[in-house]
Formats: sequence, structure tokens, C-alpha cells
Amino acid sequence: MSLLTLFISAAIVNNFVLSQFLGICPFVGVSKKVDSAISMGIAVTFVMTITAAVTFIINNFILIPFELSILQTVSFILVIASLVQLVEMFIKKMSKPLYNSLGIFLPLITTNCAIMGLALFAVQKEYSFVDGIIYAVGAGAGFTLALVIMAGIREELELAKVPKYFKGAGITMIVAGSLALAFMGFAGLI
Amino acid sequence: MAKKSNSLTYEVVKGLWNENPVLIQLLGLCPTLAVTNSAVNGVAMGLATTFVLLCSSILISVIRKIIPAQVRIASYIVVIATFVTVVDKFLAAYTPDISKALGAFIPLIVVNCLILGRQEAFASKNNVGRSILDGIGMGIGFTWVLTLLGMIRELLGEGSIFAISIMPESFNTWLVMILPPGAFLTLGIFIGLSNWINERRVN
Amino acid sequence: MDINAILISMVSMGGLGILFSAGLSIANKKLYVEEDSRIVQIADELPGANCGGCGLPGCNSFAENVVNAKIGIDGCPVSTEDAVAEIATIMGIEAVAGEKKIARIICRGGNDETAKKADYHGIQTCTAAKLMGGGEKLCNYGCLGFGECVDACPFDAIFMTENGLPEVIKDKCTGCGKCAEACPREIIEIHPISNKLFVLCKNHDAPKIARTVCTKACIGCQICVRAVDEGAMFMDNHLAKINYDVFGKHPELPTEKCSTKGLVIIEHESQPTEQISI
Amino acid sequence: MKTSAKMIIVLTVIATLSGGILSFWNGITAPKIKENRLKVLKKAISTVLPKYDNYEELKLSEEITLYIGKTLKEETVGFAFKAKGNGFSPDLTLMVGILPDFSALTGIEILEQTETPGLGNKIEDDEFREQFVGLLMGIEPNIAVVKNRKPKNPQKGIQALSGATISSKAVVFIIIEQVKIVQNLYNQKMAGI
Repeated sequence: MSLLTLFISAAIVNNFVLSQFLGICPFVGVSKKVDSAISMGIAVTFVMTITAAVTFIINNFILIPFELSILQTVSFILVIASLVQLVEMFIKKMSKPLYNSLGIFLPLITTNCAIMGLALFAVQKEYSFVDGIIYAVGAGAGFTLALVIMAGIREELELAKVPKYFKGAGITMIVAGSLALAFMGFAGLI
Repeated sequence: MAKKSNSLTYEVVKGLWNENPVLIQLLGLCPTLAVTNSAVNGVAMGLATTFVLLCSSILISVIRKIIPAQVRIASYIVVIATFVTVVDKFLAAYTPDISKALGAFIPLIVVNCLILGRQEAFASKNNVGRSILDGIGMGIGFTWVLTLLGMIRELLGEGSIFAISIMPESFNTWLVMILPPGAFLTLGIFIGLSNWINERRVN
Repeated sequence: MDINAILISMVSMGGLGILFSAGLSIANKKLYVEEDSRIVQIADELPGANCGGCGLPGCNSFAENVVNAKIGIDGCPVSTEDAVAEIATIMGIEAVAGEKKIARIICRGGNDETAKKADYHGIQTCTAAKLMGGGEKLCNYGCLGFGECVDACPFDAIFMTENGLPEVIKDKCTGCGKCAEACPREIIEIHPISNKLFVLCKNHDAPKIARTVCTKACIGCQICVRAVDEGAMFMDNHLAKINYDVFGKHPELPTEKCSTKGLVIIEHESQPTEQISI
Repeated sequence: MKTSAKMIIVLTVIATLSGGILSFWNGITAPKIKENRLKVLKKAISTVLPKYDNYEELKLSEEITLYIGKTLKEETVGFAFKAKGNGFSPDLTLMVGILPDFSALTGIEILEQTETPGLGNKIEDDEFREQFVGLLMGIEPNIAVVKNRKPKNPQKGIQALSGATISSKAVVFIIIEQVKIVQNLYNQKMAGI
């Protein structure tokens, strides 16, 4: 699978949010405004790339040599949680404005299914180091794409006369449903 | 919400409806959408999550005093991950077909926002007894929503419930119900419905 | 189950644990940003729903603002009384019981009171109606009646009556001010609940026009301003206004003198608690 | 100093304990899991190969193992091996059975697939899989995938599933590719001994 097809398949064809159902919690929570969606997307892509690199190292140099695949889940999530906390502290120290726009989302990322999903799929599909990174960047791009489209639509929704009971999460789900339908059109592209 | 004043029964009941994890708090949506293409999967995922939620609530509410603040999230997550792997291996060993059906979504219970959410919001602030009740309430609340969602999607998507075919042969199945869009639409309508029911109940 | 497999896995997990906890503790020391520890304590007291009712993006920023005293400790409309008390103890100031604020509708120009100058079929929101020549009603200061405030209220504490005027459900309203923001004519004001006396009109037209525009408008006859002592009330371009900090102490109320009953004590008017479904 | 020491101790203790519990639990469940996997493998091989009594494993390369079905009289009945590839959606895994001389297929079984439910996943139906029994291999031109009518010569073509041409073609393409690879690996192995 050439890198480009890998990127496109991760970003669009098998979009992490719309066809694999990963990362729905931030998808509903953060997609109120386009700028917060973009910074959330960047934060997620950034953490995904580091996670892909670190989990590849841990998996291939610690877990497989010692047949510890049972520790896969535990070690990965420990890595992700600590990494996110380190990144948050780092950003908080280095630049306050970046922290204000980006940092508040970082605690949300720890419980983000997309990151853990990415780590597990990369291991399941036995991607090499470079493939893993491209897969992570593609998945991050797909996540950001879905989030930004959703944020754009939801900004319009503010003005629309949404029926009272569907306001908020209900209408978001239905709009996400139609988005998933659209993304299904990409199936078979790769 | 005041922490002390809730009576014990309220702790359990609140998870079922008025603080239902999926419909009201919008937690744990990833497995809710992904796995409920059949009722059996819904039940299995619900019970697996409840087991993990219960065990981790108990353990975390016991050790909450000794965990320093900076390592709080990391240690909670390691505890949850341990229980998840236990469940994952248990299912793979004793019920292989369910494990195959649920596939990658069992390890993803670790990052299920519901569990870490409850630990942060509740188990880390209350004693063991209350956390158990809260865990049971939230778990059952999560399970019945998943099962109902699974039933509806299976009924419309394959014309059967728990693999017993119900719909007449003439009914051509709504393929979309099994696919991702169906999941989003059904959950959206579910949330709308529950808001409406809440509205009627209030006045 | 062989022991050394268990040992290997314990050692490797332990190694990872040490690696990351050491990293975190070093980071904790080196990257320590002096942050007021009270922020974390206050954040724990708050409901954590990040609803934005206090006008700030989320509970952490509310806690931060409370600590550097940019916002009152009762700024969070949704938190309970004992949470406010708890925050006060953290902040070390005595808890001035945050008086419950609620929204008040400063207009009584419903469909019965004002005549219609047009039949509006455009976009059914107040902002749109206001842009299109000031909506349906004759009065260009009064309520437009398309319920944008009802949509904006996150607590469903406001509803439209048949008479085309919004009405606030006292015990549901948390005074978050979302409806006041949403109303393009600023008809809705947020007042402490103990404040009972209002001039329920926003009309600045001259007396002759005001009288034709709406039966309950303040026509600017100044009887009330002359009836109370100096400074309690004042005229602002044909509209009587109350100076609350002075007026609050004044027992004698000139409501019966008002020619169009624009000056009203809210208490008599029964605030409905059950909601008529529209 | 106290808090950071406490931090290190707490997290390491929790991590080590969880490592211990998990590998202890792994000790209990690993044999069961291996057993289940073996059962699935056995079932797949038995559906793919003609009647046989036991099978041996021959490791051709890092990922490819050849399962050789033998009767009691040590007479090889056929070979079976796994084939992986992408169908309409990724990760399509099959078990392929073939005569010892690699001339014709003896049957196929779909191990894992995520094709579109209701359309692509019909490749698992017996009616579609039966067509592969007796399919000739190594012929030019390759196997014809025919739409909505029976192929002229059932040994040279299969009828694609209606509405799932991509999946049907993918199955055929994966098999042809894998047969070529396994064939020359097998020949190298045989030449090597």
C-alpha cells in the first residue's frame, strides 16, 4: 500500500469518526465553533503522531520480544495518558496563548477513543514505523476534517429553527448521520 | 449537584434515567454507535462495560486517598485498563463468538469516556458504598440503552431480534440501519425522544 | 503459568511506570507554572458542566477569574448555595449570599395591547423581524414576539403566552442572562428577585404617539417622577426610569397615579409556575 | 521532594501490580484462547480440503504456513494456506484449499471480512463459495468474473455476486496472487531439500 493510498484511506475512506466511530465524545463536545474545532484537530493530530511513534517502539522493542502482548492495552494507555499530561505541562509552560487556545482540550484527549483506536489498529495491521506515522497523520487529518465540517454546520444550526427536543446533541447526531452517508460514498476508492 | 445529600436509592436510580450516561450525559458514545448493530452485541458490550465500571469504581474509591494529584489520571487509567484486559481475555477464552463480534471495541472500553468520567466525577469523591451503587446504576443505564438501540437496529436492519427473525419475509431490510449512518440517526432520534419524555415528565 | 513470564511482565510494566512517573515528577518540578492552588479547589466545587452560564468558557476559567477577583463568587448561576459558600471559604471572604437573580420582561405590549402595522411572513426570529422594518407591531421599542429569548434559554424557564409576550417561570430561571443577550430590543433585564417595582415599558415616543401605539405604554406624563421625592425617578426622553439604589429605600409607591398603569409592582401579577405548552 | 517521591512510588506500584495480575490472568486464559483459535483453524481447513485425517504444518516463510492434509496412508490430499488482501473495504482474509499439484482449487473459506453488510458480506454464502471448487489455476487468461449469468465453463470463471462485483473480483484476485506466491515458495522449498 503506497503511503498516499494509506493516507487517503485513513483520512477519508475509513474516516475515524464517521465510519469507524472513534472519537465521538470530542466530536459532539468540541464542534461548536470552527476555530476551537481546528485547534482540537491539530492537538489530536499532534498527539496521534507521537503516540504512533512511541507505541510502535514499545510494541516492537518491549512487548513482542518478551511475548507480553497481553500488556498491549495497559502499556499503550499509560503512554498516552502520560504523554498528554507532559505535552499539556510543556505547552502551559512554554506559551500561555497557545495553551489558552489548545491546552484546554488536552485533558479531553486522554479519554479520546480515536487515539487508543489508532494505536491498536496500527499494531493489528502490523504497520512499519513510517506507515504508522502516515496512518496517524491521515487519521488525524480525517478527524480534523470531520470535526471542522461538523463545526461549520453547527454554526449554521444556531440560527436554524431546530425542534426544541433535538437541540444540541440530537441534531448533531442526525447531521453526523448524513455526513456518514456522504463519507460512505468514498468506500471502495482505495 | 450536592454530593452528600443524595439518598442511596437515588444514586442507583439516577443512572437509569435522569442522569443516563448515554442519553443525558453523552458519555460512551463510541461503543454505543459502533457495536449496536445487533442486540446481542449491545447486551455483551453493556455488561462488559458495567463489569469494568463496577470493579474500577470499587478499587479507585478505595485507593483514592493515596494517589497524588499529578498522577491521578494516569493511575486511574492503568487500573481501568487492567480490568478491561481481564474482560477482553475472558471473553476471548470462554465466549469466542461474542469476542469476534465485538472485536476491537472491547479494548476501547478503556478510553470509554463514561468510565473515566465516572471515576473523575464520582468515585474519586465518594466512599466505596456509594461508588458501587453509582457504578451499578450507570452500568445498567448504559446497558439498557445499548440493548434497545441494538434491538431496533437489528430489527430494521436484518428483520430479527437476538437472531430470531420476526419481520415477515416480505419486509426488505433497511440496510442503512446496520451501516454507520443508521447508528447516528437512531441515536439522534433516541436523544430527541428522551428530551421530549423528560419535558413531559417535568410538568 | 510460569513464574518468570509474570516476573518479566511485572518488571516491564514497573519500568514503564517508573519512566513515566519520573518524567511527570521532573516535569512537575521544572515546568511548574505558579498557579493559584485555589483554582483547582474552586473548580472541584463547580458543577463542571462547562455550560457557559457565567459567560466564561468553562468552569476552569470561571475558577481562574474568581481567584483573580474578576467575577463574583456567585457568578455561576447553576451551582448550589452550599457550593457558593464553599468557594467563599476557599477565597477567605464571608459569603455574601448571592441573591437569586431572575429575568424580567420590561414590556407589556402583547397582541391585545398594540395594533399590528404589518403582517410579517419572513424568517420567524426576532432579529430578522427587527431588521425588516421593526416587525409587526406598531411600537418600534416593544417586544417583537418571535421567541428568540425562548430559544436562547438553556433552562427552559421562559415561554411565549398566547398574547405574544414572553413570560419567565420564576423558580426555573437561574438569571444566566442568555435571554437578555438574545433579545434584539433588550426588553429583558436581569434583576435580583427582591426587586419588585418596574416601569414595564421601553417606549421613548412622544406622549401623543405613545398613546396611539400601545394601550399600556409609558406616555411620559411625568406624574410618577413628581410624586416621589427627588432623584428616585427620572425622565429619559419621554420614558420614566427608576433609580434603584435611591428608590429602594422609599416606602411610598405612586403606582395608582400612573395614567396607563405602566408603573407596576410585579408581586400582584401572579407568576405562573406551570407552563402552557404552545 | 515528598510529593514527587510519592508520585513515583504510587504509579510504579500500580503499574507493576497490574503487570503481575495481567500475566497471571494470561496464564489462565492463553491456553483456552489458543484452543479456540485452533478449533477455528481446523474447521476452516476441513471445509477447504477434501476428506483428510490429519494435517501437518510446513512453514514456507515468515508469514505463510502451508497446511498439508494427509490421509492415514500418508497420501497428501491437498494444501491449504491463508490469503490476505483488500476487498471493497480493507482486511479480507481467506483460507484457500488446492490440489497438491496446484492445478485446481478444492475450496475456499472466508475467515475475516468487513465488506458492506447485505451486499459484500454475501461472499460468505456457500452458494458463492461452491463455485471455487474445481476452479483451474495457472491458466491464461485468468479466471473470468462474469456478471448476472452463469460462466460458459464453470472451471474457468465464476458468477459475481449481484451488487458486489468489487468484492467478488477481489476474492478471485487475492486467490490467484497467493497461489502464485505459495507455489514458487513451495517449489523452492522442495528444490532446497
